[in-house]
Amino acid sequence: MPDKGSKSINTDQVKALLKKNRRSMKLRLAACAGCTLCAESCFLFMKKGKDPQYMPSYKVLNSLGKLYRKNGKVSRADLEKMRDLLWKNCMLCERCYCAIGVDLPRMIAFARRILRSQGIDGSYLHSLEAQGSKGE
Amino acid sequence: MIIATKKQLEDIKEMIKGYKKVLNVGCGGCTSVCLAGGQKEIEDLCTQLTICLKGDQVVFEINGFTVERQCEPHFLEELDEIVKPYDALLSMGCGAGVQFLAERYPEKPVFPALNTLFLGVNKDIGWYEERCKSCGDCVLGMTGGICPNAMCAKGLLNGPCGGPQDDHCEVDNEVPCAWVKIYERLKAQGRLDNIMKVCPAREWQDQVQGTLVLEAYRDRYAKKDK
Amino acid sequence: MGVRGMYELARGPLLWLAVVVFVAGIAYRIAELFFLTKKKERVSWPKRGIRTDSPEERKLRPILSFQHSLIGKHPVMAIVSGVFHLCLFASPILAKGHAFLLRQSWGVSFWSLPSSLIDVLTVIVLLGVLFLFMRRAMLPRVRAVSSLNDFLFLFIAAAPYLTGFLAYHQWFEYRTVLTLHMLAGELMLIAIPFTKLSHMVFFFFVRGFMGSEHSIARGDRVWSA
Amino acid sequence: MKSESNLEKVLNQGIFAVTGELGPPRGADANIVREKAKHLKGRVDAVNVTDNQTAMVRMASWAASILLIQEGLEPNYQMVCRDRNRIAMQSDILGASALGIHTMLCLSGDHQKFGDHPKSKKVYDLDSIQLIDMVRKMRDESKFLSGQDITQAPKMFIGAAENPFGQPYEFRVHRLAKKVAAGTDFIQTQCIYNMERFREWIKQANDMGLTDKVYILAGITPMKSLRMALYMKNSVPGLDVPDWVIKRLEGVDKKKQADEGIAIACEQIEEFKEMKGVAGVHLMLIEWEHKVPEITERAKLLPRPTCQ
Repeated sequence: MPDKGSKSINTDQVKALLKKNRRSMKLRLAACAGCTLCAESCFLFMKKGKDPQYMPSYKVLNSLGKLYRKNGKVSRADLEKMRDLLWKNCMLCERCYCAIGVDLPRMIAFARRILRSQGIDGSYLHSLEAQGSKGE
Repeated sequence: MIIATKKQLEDIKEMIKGYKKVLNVGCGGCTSVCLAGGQKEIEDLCTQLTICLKGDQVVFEINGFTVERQCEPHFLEELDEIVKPYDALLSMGCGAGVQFLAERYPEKPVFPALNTLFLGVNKDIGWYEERCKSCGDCVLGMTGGICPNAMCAKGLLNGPCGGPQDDHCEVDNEVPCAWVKIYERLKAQGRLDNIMKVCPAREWQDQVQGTLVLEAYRDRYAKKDK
Repeated sequence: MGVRGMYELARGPLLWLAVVVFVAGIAYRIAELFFLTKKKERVSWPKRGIRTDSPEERKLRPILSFQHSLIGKHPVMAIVSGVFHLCLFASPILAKGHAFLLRQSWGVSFWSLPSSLIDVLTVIVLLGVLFLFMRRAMLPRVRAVSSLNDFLFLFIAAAPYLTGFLAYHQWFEYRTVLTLHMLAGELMLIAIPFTKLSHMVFFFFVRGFMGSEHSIARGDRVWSA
Repeated sequence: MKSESNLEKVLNQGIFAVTGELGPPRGADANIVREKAKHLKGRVDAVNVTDNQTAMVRMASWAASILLIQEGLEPNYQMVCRDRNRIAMQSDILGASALGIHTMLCLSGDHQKFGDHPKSKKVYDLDSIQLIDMVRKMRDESKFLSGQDITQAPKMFIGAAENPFGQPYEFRVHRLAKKVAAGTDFIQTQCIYNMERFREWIKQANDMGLTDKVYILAGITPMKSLRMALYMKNSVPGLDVPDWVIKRLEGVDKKKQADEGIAIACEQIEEFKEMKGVAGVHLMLIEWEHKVPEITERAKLLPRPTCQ
């Protein structure tokens, strides 16, 4: 069970999860040519002034990509940065287009799963809404 | 997820005929996921309508804008400024989204571009199936996780009618009989007792508009009334 | 070891190594993709639910398909990228020099294009690389997802073409340039299966075999992991 | 006695009962009902009056039932769950009882998709078992489904249908048990052709003690022709027509097929008369009512008793 209160990251647990889908995820990460053609398929990218932080590939490379690059050795601060990318910047509507065929939503969903294992999830968005923030 | 599908283009044209400037509002929620009302479909419909309605003599402008979800007020706030110059709105959200838009902009005619079909699952890409009637009184625990209300053509609660043919529904031989499935699943789980007793008439919960205020929030809204 | 020694090495064992690694690497990637995916269970489509478009909608379909396509969405990028990738494949395969070497070594004859045409293709590749480089360096959104590696791979992709161009025009010392050309080509062959350049395999496999909203072909496979 | 039903009296006296069936017309002509009734009069103990069968609009079954009463027949008023919610059902039951209808049959009903208004809104507020339960409650407890009191309870002899050939087979007898538990007094079965399967089902019902609590009338529909047999075999949901029936009809001249169909039916009736757990037969001769005299005669079901 994820322990929400604890500050430390269970690296072994993260590593074990990363290992689970290592081959297919790394293959996808490797295939990404960084062409950014996926950007326009994300409606959030389009309505947030084409901010690169909303690009599907950006979200994936800086969450799941980073987790693999660092082989799970990440700090809570790292994960919290990813949290914004994975929950605030993505509705997981699964409509992103990749010219090469990388299925980005699956990768985002997998990254979310890893974060959840460390007690980090999208529930913070509700408190943002309750405070009157528009999630900007 | 709510499953919807686009109305026939002719019907949409008929609805918005005569309006010069139309805003086509997409939804990033369910209708995006079921490939009916996301950004891509918004673009498609704008293109189709522009080709069909715009003529040499006819002024017609349509623009698209996709919000996160049409069923939440704070996602619609963004539209308040945007909608101002438009004569009419077209919504590619589900029925709830259309109504919430119309409620927020009562002076603007709002038209549905989709038909909302059901609460269902994504069987495969582009293939959806109904699973839930949102009856408000779930019996899935008794029926082995198969809804007799949604999956049985007659919504029977006490076992199959006389008609299953080769384990399929008498109404449509492509549809498996819900009660045959319920029986088989409960049998496999050793829980057939569930359906051996007479299930009494249901107290339907869906005759009036559904409203839900959570216990924890009750005081909040009670105060507002005073 | 002098230039001559390097040349012999590049011409002989290294070429073999590169070709073997390339072929084996590609085969490995394809095998891996088959391993990581599985054939979808065949299910008959339920007739009852099919939504049919009206004739008018059907008539407009080509326009929408165009709009959805890369060329409709990003015309410049699509054309540049398309032409670039085409030349990238065509020029080495159809170069006269390569055909000559092939015949000399293995006695296999292969089609080739006039050298002057190959020269043009090579220039297009180099211009394409330049375009991609500028894009990566200048556009904020591309920079946002670029690392040093991305520039390095651009260089790896450009090197064989640049050296080939120099060799063909016999600028600089021919044998040195030719040796560099062969080494660069070998490096690229080795790099393709194991780096970002593996998108070559991925693209064809996934857009062709995998079922998704964006599949080009029917797509009757799904990821199993 | 639970009701003033003639059928109940016949069954209570242990007489092998015979019921017939009559489909109301697709029009307001009472004479059609009266004409059909003539064939049935004196030959059956009660006549099922179908309720918009196959979801085709027809004269209301209670109205046709009243016409039968006027003709001196006992109607078995059918009610389906497809078209009415519990309010309409209860009010119809009160009305039927007030007009002298004493026997009713509770059914789910054919889906509206089969009928002439396939896109009408379906009701199915209750299912057939819940309907049985409701009628029993109205009769025995003098209460509406809501629990409120009825000033005068409708005294109905409650019937239900069961299909021994429906799937899943093993559940069928349990579904019968549910209907018995809900309060049904008699059961009319789906048309029987597969005798083997029926024997098995009735044995299960006997073993479970159900036949002590409920009268079972075996459903009979003689084949008019080979074509009808093939249609019933291939196209009618929930029917089980074994090959021997087809073979026997194939074996005779086309003109003799109807005769052969009736012969088969008579053989079946002979067996049912001896079969433990079977209290009578239900003859379903839709649009073939004029053959009732012949069949009842040939099957030695006449004369019918007059019970007081």
